[in-house]
Amino acid sequence: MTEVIRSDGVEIKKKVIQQIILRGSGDSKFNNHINKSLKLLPPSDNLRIISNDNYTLAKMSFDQWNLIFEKEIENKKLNKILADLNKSPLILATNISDSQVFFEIQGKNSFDILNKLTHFDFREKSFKKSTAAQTLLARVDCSIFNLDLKLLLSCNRSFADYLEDRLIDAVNY
Amino acid sequence: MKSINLKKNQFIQFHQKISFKFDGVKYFGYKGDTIASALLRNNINLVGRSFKYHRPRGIYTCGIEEPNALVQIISEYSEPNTRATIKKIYEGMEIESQNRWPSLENDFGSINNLFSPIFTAGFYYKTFMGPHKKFWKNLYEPLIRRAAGLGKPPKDFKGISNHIHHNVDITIIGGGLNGLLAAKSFINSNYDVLLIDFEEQLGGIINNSNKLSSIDNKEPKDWLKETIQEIEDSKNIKILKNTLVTTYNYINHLIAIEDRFVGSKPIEGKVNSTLHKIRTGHTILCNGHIERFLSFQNNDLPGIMLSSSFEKYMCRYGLAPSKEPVIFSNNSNSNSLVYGLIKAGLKPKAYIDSRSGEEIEPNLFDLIRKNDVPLYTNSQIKGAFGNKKIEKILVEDSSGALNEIKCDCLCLSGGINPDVHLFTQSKGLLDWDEKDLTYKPSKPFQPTITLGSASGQFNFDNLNSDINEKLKTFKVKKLDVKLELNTNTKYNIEKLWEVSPQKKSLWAKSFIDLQNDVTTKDIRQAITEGFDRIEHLKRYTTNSMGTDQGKISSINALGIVSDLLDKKVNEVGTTIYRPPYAPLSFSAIAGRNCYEFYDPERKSPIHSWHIKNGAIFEDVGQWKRPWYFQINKDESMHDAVQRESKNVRENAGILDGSTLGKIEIKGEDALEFMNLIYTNSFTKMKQGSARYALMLGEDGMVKDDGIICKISDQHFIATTTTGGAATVLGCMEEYAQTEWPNLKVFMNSITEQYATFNISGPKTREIMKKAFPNINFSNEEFPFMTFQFHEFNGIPIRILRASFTGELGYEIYIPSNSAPKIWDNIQSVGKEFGLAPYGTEAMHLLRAEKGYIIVGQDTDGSITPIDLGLSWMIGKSKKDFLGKRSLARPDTIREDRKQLVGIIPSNKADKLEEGQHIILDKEIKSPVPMLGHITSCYYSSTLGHDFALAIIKNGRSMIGTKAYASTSSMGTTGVDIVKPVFYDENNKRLVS
Amino acid sequence: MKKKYSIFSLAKNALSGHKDWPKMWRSPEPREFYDVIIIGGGGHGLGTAYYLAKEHGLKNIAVIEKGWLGGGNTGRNTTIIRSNYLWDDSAHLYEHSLKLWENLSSELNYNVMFSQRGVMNLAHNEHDIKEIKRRVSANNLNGIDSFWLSKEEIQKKVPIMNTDNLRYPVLGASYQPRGGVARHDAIAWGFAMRADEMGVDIIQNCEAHQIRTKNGTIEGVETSKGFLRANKIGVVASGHTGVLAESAGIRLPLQSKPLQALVSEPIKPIIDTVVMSSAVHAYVSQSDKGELVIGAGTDNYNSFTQRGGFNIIEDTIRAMVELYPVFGKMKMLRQWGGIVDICPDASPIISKCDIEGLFFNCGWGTGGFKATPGSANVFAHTIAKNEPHQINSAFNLDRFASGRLVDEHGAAAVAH
Amino acid sequence: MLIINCPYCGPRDQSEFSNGGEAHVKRPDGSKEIGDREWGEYVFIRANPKGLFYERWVHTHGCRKWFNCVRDTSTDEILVTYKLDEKKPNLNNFKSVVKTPSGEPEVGSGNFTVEK
Repeated sequence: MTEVIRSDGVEIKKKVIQQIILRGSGDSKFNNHINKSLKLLPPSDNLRIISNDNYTLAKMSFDQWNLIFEKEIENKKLNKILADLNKSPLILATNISDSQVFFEIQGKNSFDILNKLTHFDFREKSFKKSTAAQTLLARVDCSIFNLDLKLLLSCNRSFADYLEDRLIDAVNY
Repeated sequence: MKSINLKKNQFIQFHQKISFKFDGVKYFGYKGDTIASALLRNNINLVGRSFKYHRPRGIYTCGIEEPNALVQIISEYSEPNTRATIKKIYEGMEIESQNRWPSLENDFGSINNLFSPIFTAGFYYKTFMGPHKKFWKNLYEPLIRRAAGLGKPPKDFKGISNHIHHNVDITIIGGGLNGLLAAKSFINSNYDVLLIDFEEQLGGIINNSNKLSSIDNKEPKDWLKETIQEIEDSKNIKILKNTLVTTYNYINHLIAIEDRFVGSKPIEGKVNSTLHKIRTGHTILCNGHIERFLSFQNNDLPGIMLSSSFEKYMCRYGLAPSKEPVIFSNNSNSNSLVYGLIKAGLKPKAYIDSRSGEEIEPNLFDLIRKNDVPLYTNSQIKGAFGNKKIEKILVEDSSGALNEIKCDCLCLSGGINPDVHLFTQSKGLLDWDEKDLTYKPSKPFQPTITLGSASGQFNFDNLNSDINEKLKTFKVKKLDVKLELNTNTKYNIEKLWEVSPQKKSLWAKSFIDLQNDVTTKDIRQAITEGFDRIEHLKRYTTNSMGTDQGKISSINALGIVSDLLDKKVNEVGTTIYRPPYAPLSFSAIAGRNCYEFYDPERKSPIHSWHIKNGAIFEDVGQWKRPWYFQINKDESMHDAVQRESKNVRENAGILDGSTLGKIEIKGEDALEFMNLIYTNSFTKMKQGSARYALMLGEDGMVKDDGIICKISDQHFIATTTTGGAATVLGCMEEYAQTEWPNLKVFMNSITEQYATFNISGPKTREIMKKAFPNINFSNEEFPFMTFQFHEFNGIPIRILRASFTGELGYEIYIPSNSAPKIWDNIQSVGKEFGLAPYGTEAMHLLRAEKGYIIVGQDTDGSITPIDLGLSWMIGKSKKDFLGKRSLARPDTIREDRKQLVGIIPSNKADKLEEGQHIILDKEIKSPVPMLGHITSCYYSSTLGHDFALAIIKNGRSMIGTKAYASTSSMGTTGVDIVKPVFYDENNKRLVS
Repeated sequence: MKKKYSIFSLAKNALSGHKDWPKMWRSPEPREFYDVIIIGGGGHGLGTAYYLAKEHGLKNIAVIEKGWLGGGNTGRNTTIIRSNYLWDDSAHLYEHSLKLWENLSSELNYNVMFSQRGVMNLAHNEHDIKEIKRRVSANNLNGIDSFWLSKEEIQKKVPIMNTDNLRYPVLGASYQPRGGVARHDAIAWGFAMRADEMGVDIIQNCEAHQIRTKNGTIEGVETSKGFLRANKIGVVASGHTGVLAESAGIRLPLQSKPLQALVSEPIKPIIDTVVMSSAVHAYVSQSDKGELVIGAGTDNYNSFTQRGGFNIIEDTIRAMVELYPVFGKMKMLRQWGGIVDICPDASPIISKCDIEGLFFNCGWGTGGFKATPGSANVFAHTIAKNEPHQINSAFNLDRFASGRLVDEHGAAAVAH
Repeated sequence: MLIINCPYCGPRDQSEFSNGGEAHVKRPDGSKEIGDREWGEYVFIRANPKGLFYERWVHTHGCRKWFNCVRDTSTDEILVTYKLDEKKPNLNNFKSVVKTPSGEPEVGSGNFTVEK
């Protein structure tokens, strides 16, 4: 966790968060299997987030879920969860922990800053708490997770430096 | 022009003097003044020279519709074409007039006025053709270009502007009376509202005119203050001031620009303008109206201005440009100016009205009678005269007699037009109103509401009912505001577009477009020549094509044309109103998305190592890839590339291949899907093996290539070219979802999950054994084109034995976060074996020696696998794959298609050039038939001479013959056509 | 009576207050039958009628236009003229057009203001360099003037260009000295005037609704001014050609997309050549009135609204302010869109079809204006002779079945 | 900039989407015999109507899913978006704004400003 910038009403930190992509049909058999191994029933409607104290599971589209480990676990344990999920032919799990960089954004001015970089509508009525979205931020593909106290923003690692500079620039200007 | 200050004004700080320079001379204005109001205070009205005839021009309006007063702001990077009527002054400001040489007073260009009878509409289409076409390029055009253009080019400027996106339910454009009333009804409702006004203070006509005497029995100023406070306190309404909405795009998408330094010099390093990009559910247009002028002889003389502008200078800027202006009008709108003058203790020199006596409003009649102002009804001004400023006017009164009136200022009013620019940008339709003689909004196409004078309501009597009716759908509280007017008049206008000059003269000019010097005579000439459609007329005469886009005159032109053609104005139509509403700064459009942020620089996981070790980078799409490595500052690219490639042939080299695309294909039907996408057949492929594969477009042409690793029939990993990564993934997803939805298959991009290090060279095996001691790299255990999963210090890695250089090689796939450690380890282990990094240029050289193609360089979208000699990669038994059917089309099975061959210079010492063509003629006498072109060519230290790959007609059958290669100096070089492989033809080194 | 335009005719008419200039073209009501009807009153359509009358002696011709002459793409483009195309077929076609441009003003005795100030295509990466060097070599061997310019040579011709501290630095450029810009309205009005003089009926506000055929041969066209019978019909209506072809049962491989452009406020001369940059897809020249004429990219969806998204303008301008720092303090005066009809191989269709007497000239994408006289010339030949001219033989309709395409994607310098 | 209602993510700005041209075009089964002309028409020819147009979009910078859409190309008005596996919506409940056979609409083309 490194600090990117702290200014009035906004604080941005950069984190490496482990993440697994789950692909499958999303029918009840699929959901139950995940529930069995993660003790977490996947959300049913699109872009919803369900989390317990060690995982956060977001349904990004009708055949893709992102499993996010906010609390870091050792790789061995992660690989075990991965193998366990892949046991069932219904679930296709892939570890993408190294491919993305996460930014954690907090503070009352967070949305004013992000409005300088994206057209996305952050108003409460179109981006409720515990929902996710994939959109463009400063022309970079990003996933945004609207968690209760904070906002998690992730992008591919090769764009991370550029996005970090743009976030800092949006706070300064 | 003798102006007078009106100190009782809330907007101008008369106690705060400001000095500024205009054309080198120092003047004083006050805080809150625009350049125009400050110049008028100093009795300066000559501010510029017109575009074509270089006639003297003065300040004509008090707003954004200004056609004449465009100045250059020297103190701001000499920004050209700035409206003096908008730009506020600040201490030490330096301003220059435009389009005149040597000076404003005496401009050499005014000689054009002398020749003006010849320079009428479209004269340049009929001349400048003789005596020879060289004259146009070397004489006429340079002359025209130097005379044309208004301002001088600005200085280089790297500005800071930012973009702010808004998502709102309601956007109210215009903070005048109607805008404020609309905003009031939304206070604390559950609508997100944005109120935008172009001025520094909200209020519109409340501040700018004398029309209103009281609102809800309060002084307009007090009501305004209260209302603004109420709106500012409301949680759901945001106000943007100094912000002009320039563009109204489809599906309610607005662009507006905010000036962040109004009345002060922009500070370096601070944001000087903001572009607001607004997505709104509904738009409420209450941006008011614009007064239009009238055409008569010399209606362009400095000292002539619009009557509502004169009134705005009095109310808004506390300044009467003249103590006793003459007023000429054909409508009731200029009544409030008379009222304003008298209230300020002044009075008009004369009031001339084209309407008959009975039509004059009674209270205006009394006001004029009581203050014994000379009144001329049923009268018209035949002309204005004076040297560089108005000195007298010639009035033809009701009896037809001509009266000469001396005056220093003439206020005109030809009627008012609703400001329909934004409404038509929203693709709404207009309709001509025969009574009010103007175009009014009629049929909207988007959720657009127009209120007040912007909707063509020029009277105040049904203000409440109009707003309540139009806001009904929002179920907000009803309005019931009580208004009292100073000149309680119903809007009344009589048709008058033009007054013909007193005496016929070739030089008499009555202007219809002030900025582009278009006269009413030009319009008549255009119609006689057949340009009677309004769009033709505009382009032939350049009417309303200036920076003001004819805001105060384009309707007049329609009136004149409809009279000339004897057609209703609706049949004449209008030209299309194009965005932006007013010129929009390039820097604001660019925002922060330029200079260092123009495009991301995508970096591989070991980018910092490359920088520290002398890498020179090349742009490949958005990626930065090491092109070559310099061992010292003055090693040339050629030497570096020869060193790197030689080292791979003799010892071992390592390349960072992380930028290549990597796609994981998983699912029950993965095998069937892969067989459909790629040309190869993967059915009989063993698990743990890899195969080089081609992907075609449906037209049968090569689109991308890569290595396919088969983990199982349900799990493949495909690599793609760097440039092709996004398109290959996109294509796979498209076909999986739209053509073969029944196949259970999923694709994930894992490009950034793994770094990829390609190590190759004779000593690779020793290096790998030392770097990864627990892995058996023997040929038997680890054959060519197979891959294995291993764990190294707890990190899951995958090693694939493949090579693009033709040497023994391995591709190591490592989770990106752990890549730097393993890279450093391999570097240190490999040192003793002469391991060195190499870049893309050396890779291109080495693969070309082996005859391996690079998609996008050796192919250009018109090359099939057969042309490349890769027909062995086509799964003959497969029933279908992308592009299969196209491979059997007449033009694709032609024998003499262009095919891949090798080229070497007949004389080994000769050079070859990339992009040159292969021809059969020794001497080039163009046009020369070409067989094809050199796609890749390099000097090879292994071969000791230049060599190249080329795509030429009938290539394979020409192997063994001679031809010529063209050179960039139009010479030729003798070449031999050979097989496209120059090194280890039977791949001994690959498989040992 | 042949109209004569010169400084002397201007002076003579000035004395009488310019009242007795002759009408540029009559606006007759359509006759019942014509030998040839041209559908589309743009530069290509009017030029075709001109050459049919002048070079093939046909007299009974009509040009029908649904709006006003030159109101389509002729009046909306960025007026760039060049012939440095890659493939031989395209190079010969555009060179044929450039040669006609070079003495069009004197042939029409109407100044089309063709200013041969050179056209530059910038290279911003290694891939661009390879592609441009190949095109320059092909141009030279096809007899077309084309040179490779180093960065220093570019700097000399365009002093306002910042070549180095850019995200994608300028590495060099191709340059065609004979290329340049012209006044787009003038070529439409010039062709219309001279065609009218030779008896061609030019009928505006006459919209073609339905092409009528009888067992495989052309009969005529239903229009808003009634049914007009004809032996031959040439459809040259850009985006609408596909719609009309459909009415005759012919499917054309056209896709109509918005292409946007803009002009800046007029300033004194700052750039004397045309600079095109396909990597950041933005191209610029300065009109004689002093406005910078800037072309942007196409939107990626089909539309006939002659409008596009603001993001396209943003992408072009943010490249421009970096490439030319002097643009930082300049302002956009006006922004508009045209409809470019694009073929899959980004090359035009100038061809007969299965229906006897029905001919199509369309698919010009972003290359229409520069081809105006050349396209009109060879299309007139194709219609008169019922056989394509050698120059346009490759641009036939059945190349899409045989697969013998002329793939000019790179050359159009606009990413579409 | 259009607003496109992605069936999975809801209404989003057009910059998140890529266009896929005409919808409901079935790829001929490669294994069966098909003439050159017919195959050439599948590869190169797509409808290009001025008026109501069945087209495909993909939410490239979002959920990356393809979906169909009915849009009036003479005004850019999007009438409805629907999933790939849903039935082709019948259009008679959409009032056609087309006035002239060449598809010029009453209002919304932006090509003229005064009612004809």
